[in-house]
Amino acid sequence: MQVNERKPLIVAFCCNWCSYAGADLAGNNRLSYPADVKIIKVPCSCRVNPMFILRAFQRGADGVILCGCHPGDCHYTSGNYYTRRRMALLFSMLDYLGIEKERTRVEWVSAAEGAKFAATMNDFAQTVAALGENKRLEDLRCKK
Amino acid sequence: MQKITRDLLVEKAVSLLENGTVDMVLGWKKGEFDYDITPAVFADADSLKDFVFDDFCGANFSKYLISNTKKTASKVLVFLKPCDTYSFNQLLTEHRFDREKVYAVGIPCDGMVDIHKIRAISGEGIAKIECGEKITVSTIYDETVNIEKADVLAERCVTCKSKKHVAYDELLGEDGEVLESARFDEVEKLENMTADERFEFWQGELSRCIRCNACRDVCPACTCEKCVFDNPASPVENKAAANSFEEKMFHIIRAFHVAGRCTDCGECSRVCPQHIPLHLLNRKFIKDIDNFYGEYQAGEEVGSRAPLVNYTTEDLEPGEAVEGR
Amino acid sequence: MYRISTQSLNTLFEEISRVCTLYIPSENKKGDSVYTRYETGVEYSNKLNTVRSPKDFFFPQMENLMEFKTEGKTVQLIDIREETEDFVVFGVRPCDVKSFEVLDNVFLNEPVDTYYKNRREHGVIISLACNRPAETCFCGTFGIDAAKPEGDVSAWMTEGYLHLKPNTEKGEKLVSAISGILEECDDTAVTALQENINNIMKKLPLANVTTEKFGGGKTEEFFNAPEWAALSESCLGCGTCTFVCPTCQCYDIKDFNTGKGVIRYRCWDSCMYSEFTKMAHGNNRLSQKERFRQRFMHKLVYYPENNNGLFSCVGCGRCLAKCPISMNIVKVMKTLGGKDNG
Amino acid sequence: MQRIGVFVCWCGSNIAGTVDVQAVSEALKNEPGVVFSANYQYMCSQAGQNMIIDAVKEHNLTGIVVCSCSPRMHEATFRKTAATAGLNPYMVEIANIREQCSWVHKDMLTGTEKAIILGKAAVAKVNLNTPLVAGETPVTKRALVIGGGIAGIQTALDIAEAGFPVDIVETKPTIGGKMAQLDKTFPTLDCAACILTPKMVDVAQNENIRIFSYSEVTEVKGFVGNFDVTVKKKARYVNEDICTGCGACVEKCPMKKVPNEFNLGMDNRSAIYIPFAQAVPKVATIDPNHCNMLKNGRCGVCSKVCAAGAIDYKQQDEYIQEKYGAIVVATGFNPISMDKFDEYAYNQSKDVITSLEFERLTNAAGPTAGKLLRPSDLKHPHTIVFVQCVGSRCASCAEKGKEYCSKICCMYTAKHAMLTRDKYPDTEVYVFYIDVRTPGKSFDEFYRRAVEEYGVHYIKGMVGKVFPEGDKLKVQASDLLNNKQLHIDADLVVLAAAIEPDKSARPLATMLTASMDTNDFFTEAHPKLRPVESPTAGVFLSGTCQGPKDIPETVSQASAAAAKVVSLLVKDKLKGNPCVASSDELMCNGCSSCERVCPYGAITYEDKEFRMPNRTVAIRRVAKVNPAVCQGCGCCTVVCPSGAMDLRGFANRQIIAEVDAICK
Repeated sequence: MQVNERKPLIVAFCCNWCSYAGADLAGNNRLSYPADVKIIKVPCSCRVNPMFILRAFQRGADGVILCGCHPGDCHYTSGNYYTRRRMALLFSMLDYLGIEKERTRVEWVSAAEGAKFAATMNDFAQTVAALGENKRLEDLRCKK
Repeated sequence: MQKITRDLLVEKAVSLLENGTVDMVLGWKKGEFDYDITPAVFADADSLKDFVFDDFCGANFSKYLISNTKKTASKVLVFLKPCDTYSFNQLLTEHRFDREKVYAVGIPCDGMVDIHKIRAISGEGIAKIECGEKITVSTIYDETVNIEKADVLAERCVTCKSKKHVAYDELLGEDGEVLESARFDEVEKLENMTADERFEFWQGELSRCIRCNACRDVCPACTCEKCVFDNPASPVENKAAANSFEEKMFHIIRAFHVAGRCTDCGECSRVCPQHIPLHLLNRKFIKDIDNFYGEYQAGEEVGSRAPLVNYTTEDLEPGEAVEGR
Repeated sequence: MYRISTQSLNTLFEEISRVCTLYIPSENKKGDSVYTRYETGVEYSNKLNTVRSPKDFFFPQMENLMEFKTEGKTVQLIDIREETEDFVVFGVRPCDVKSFEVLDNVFLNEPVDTYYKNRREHGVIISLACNRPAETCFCGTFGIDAAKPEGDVSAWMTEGYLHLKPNTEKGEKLVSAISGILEECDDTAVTALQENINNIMKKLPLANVTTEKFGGGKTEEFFNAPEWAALSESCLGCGTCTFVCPTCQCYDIKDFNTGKGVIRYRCWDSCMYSEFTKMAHGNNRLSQKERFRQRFMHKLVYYPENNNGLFSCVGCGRCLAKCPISMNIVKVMKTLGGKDNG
Repeated sequence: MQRIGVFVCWCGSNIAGTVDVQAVSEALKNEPGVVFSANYQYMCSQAGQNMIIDAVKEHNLTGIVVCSCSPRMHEATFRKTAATAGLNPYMVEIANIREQCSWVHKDMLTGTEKAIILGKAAVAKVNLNTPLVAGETPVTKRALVIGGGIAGIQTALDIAEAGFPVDIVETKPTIGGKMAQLDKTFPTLDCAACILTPKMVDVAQNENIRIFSYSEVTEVKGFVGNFDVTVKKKARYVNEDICTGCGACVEKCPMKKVPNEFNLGMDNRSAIYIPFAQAVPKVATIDPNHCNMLKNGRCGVCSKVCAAGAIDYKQQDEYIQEKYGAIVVATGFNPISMDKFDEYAYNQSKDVITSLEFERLTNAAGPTAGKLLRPSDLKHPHTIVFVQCVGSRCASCAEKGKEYCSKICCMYTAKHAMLTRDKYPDTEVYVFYIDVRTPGKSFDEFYRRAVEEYGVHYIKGMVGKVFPEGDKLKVQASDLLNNKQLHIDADLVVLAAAIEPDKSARPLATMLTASMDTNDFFTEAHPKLRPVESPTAGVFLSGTCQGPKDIPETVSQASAAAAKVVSLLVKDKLKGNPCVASSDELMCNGCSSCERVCPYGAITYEDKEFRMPNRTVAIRRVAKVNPAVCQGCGCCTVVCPSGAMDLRGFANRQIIAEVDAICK
């Protein structure tokens, strides 16, 4: 493999009820997106601890995306509203520390939005690829 | 205005001990020098001879109430400066001690001084410090330096947010007002830098961290029975930062865990042996919270709902957060 | 004895750094003095103490020991040590120089800590007498002479000159390597300075703190002393005192799974921490009082008991300056040592 | 250490076509904990499941990883398999290498590489899995049906028939829904009222059924088996228990100029009204917006004429709280508004009507007593143009209409055309269509009869414009098959308006935490295998709230939903979801953050004694999670700074292990 063909690594946390199902629907409809995207299922976007996001970066992820039900549609009524606040603050803090804000994203993807899921992942993968390797939140020990 | 002196506080403490209102006093104890004051528990009038009160009494006693209220069947007397009262309320909101077991005496404060700033002016070898609007420092090298108190105020006092007590059973002297402070200026300055500059700034600051945990251990919001960074079962546990990632990780998580709960008391920056401006991380969250969700001052009211355990359906999206400030 | 004009200090640093890596105390942005790798432009700081002690050079806070890699069901062990090169540390204060002796007793006795030994052998210490001790200094309590620093090369800063006197083979070697810029001199100026320093030392506020009451064999006497409760009352349990201390030598060994292998590393531990020396059965010191007591008993009783009376404190005063609640070994010694102490 | 078995499914060629399944099972063999790894054509088949069972026994497996389709498909299947093999069902993890791998990646190398990583993540998670046992909660043996149309009626009847009490909540004063407004039903042409009203009577007479008409659901709390629902009974100013439905009040009411909703505003009713003769419950309702007595206290006629004394002008809205074990949503549909379709002149001419209005015009109980007359001048129309797909299949005009096919329009238009030609052979009938869709029993035969026997002019093409000129409606249309423009002078234009879910559905979905698609149709738990269940446990779907349907489909789905409800209600206890939060009391501070974010009120606090060093005791406030109430969202775990709160099945350690495995 050529050096400049380095594939970015993207961790996508998807809530079980909407976004994971949206990803399944993208699959059902054979809507492709880069294989760099690896999905971790969580019951709700509100299960995602900022620690998980930092951990992913530490371990070599170049981008982390969180997908949940649209605000108002949370299976658990309010989980994604808390997600929205937590991530707004976390992302703002990462930016404050000089870490590229484009490496983190929250998207609301419903179970019916297979196409949106695929489009979102394509777009995010492209954005992250353009940023290059994650240097500012890396742990060199994990990169050998 | 009634001048708050050491003798006034001791008198108050003695009378409360003697009339049985309290059986324990949290106060500042004299050290080896004029500045190295230790928070201490005084159990009787006799022990109060070592009680001091001056411009070095910065320590926030709120956190000590968690353990000390458990030790008494009566009440603990605590002296609270305005900023301490916010921490006091926040701890009550989180059910960390029994309000019934505390007798809180509010005392006005016109700012504490920073020995590090004094030493930078006087040099090493401080023999004596006389406090007042003008501070006189004499050294063992027979030098005397006069310093304006304003020049050596502790950083958190320079940007004091409130002279108002939000909790007390009894107030000595007069209460002040919530102030329009410039406490977010530094944060704004950083926000206005480029991402590269910010990265370099924080990389530089955080690289000095020696993970002594003083910031965490002094923090009145950090009252976990077991901190995630100490718990071997936790995936982030560590005793030292291996690299800049772990430095950032620690400080992001530390600040995040107190986001919406931090009263901006400034103890973290005060105790940092490496002078890392940790309050600028906490203040960033406070500023964002104010901007995103409406002004919120942790500890202003007991029982208020912290921004991270609250929401509205109209909150801004995380993608807008960086631009939204 | 040799000397060089203080105006040529940078020439000296340039010269040494030509021979090997040199670290000198230099002020950071916050006005604190820290050991900094010398390169042109780095300014020497005459501050008394660095924030972190020079023990970092031999016993760093974090050190990778080895690496394991797994391939299928086999484990491969990799020594990841890099060859240490010679280095010089300039401006080590007499107290800090003494701290190396405390550390050596721990790391160089059997079983020898080869990681430490390796660095120790490659390090050359240029010590520096203290012209202006601080109020927090109490090295005299432990028999350290601030006017007569030990180390591979001793140095004094007199009016206009830096005086150098090699003490060891390593020191001789270094001095001869840079002798081109040094001039030989007598010790008149240094003797005068020493006298001056000795006079100051007597006037220091902590000059009368003594170790008389402490030392090996005192466990019974102090272990159950009632004073520990009040002394440790407001201790936050942070590690500041242990991490700025030049003699604290406790560490923990941990594994870090990188996903591609395991890095075994050691890092400083602190007896103030709740997880310190936690074992399979649990923790043997459950309260902060016990942990606090451990620290001072170790410094004042256990260590001297095992090391011919050498105390594990050198009176540098860092903990006095840095403790968030201003509790420290001097207050402990004065409280436990009776009224006469100090 | 676990002993994990990995089973890679080919899913025929669905997975094996893009993923080298052999390579995946080989690669995963070396993962920590894995002692067995194999692949097979169809893991979900009996043979595949047996393979798992055999491997568990032979290799003493403690954990299972299945690399297959989405866990939403077969996680339950493989959990059962594990249970059969004697393992705890929660020792199974699925690596989704079909929907999220083989189906979205085309290249074998890429697919295989990703499948291995997903497999590794699942293995890493199973290594930390612990056996979980679901708690049990009692089931309230009562069902709630929201909506009293044919779907709600059928569901309620079937549940009641099985012996369980059912409540129907209907916003209108009567049950019956849209079907009550229809004239005849396709393809059999039997009269809608004749088949519906007996069912309405059955409902009224069934002892197990309560009807809350003129009511709405305002709050839903709780969870499957234990819903707490608040129903608002709007004040109808008539005591339902006393009113005999005699109609004297309706007759005497002086306010007779209220547009009649039941006839879609094509005639008027009085301020006190009974929507139609066969209404159930047959009681009067006062329309507070038009009643003079309620508006300004001047009238009171109805009260005077009511022999039973049922009128109560002081009646207030009443809130009823009830517990239910299951909830069925049957909120139905409405035709979309024609306001945005100016090209058809709906708002300009009374003679442009919707198909539902056409139903009322041909209905014997309708405004014209069943005579087909033009609304404008009550003349008999000689030329009628039916326009299909008005607002349906409207991909390019999403702001006006709907992208989907409304499904029922082809058939009812054929019905309308046929009935018109049957009753009025002198009338020319044109139907403009994009396609005619007639999949259904006897549907195509029905349509062919309309064309071949009744001489309806079916023209493929859309109507471009309708505009009134004189007493005619000028219709401009294209005939795509003959490639020409048509100009028709019509007397009546009938628009087959698209149908959309009732507006009440969206807020209801929020209350029920049931998900909806972008068109506001409720989402089913699985589009094929669980079509009448919503993804929210205990919430079922009946009728058009889930998607466009005709009557037979609606009724079959209604009965299916009822069957699902019954199979839930017959259980005395429900096994809960064991993936719930739990708090480590040794670490808990009792700070209350978790309690504040819990949407279910599942967290409470207690003061607990702890043994401390030196034989002392400390009392600390600690959190306790009620596992029956917790639904396992995990929100509390993140606000807990000490990490005392964790989620079983999705523990911090497990998720981090997955992150690590993916980022290796």
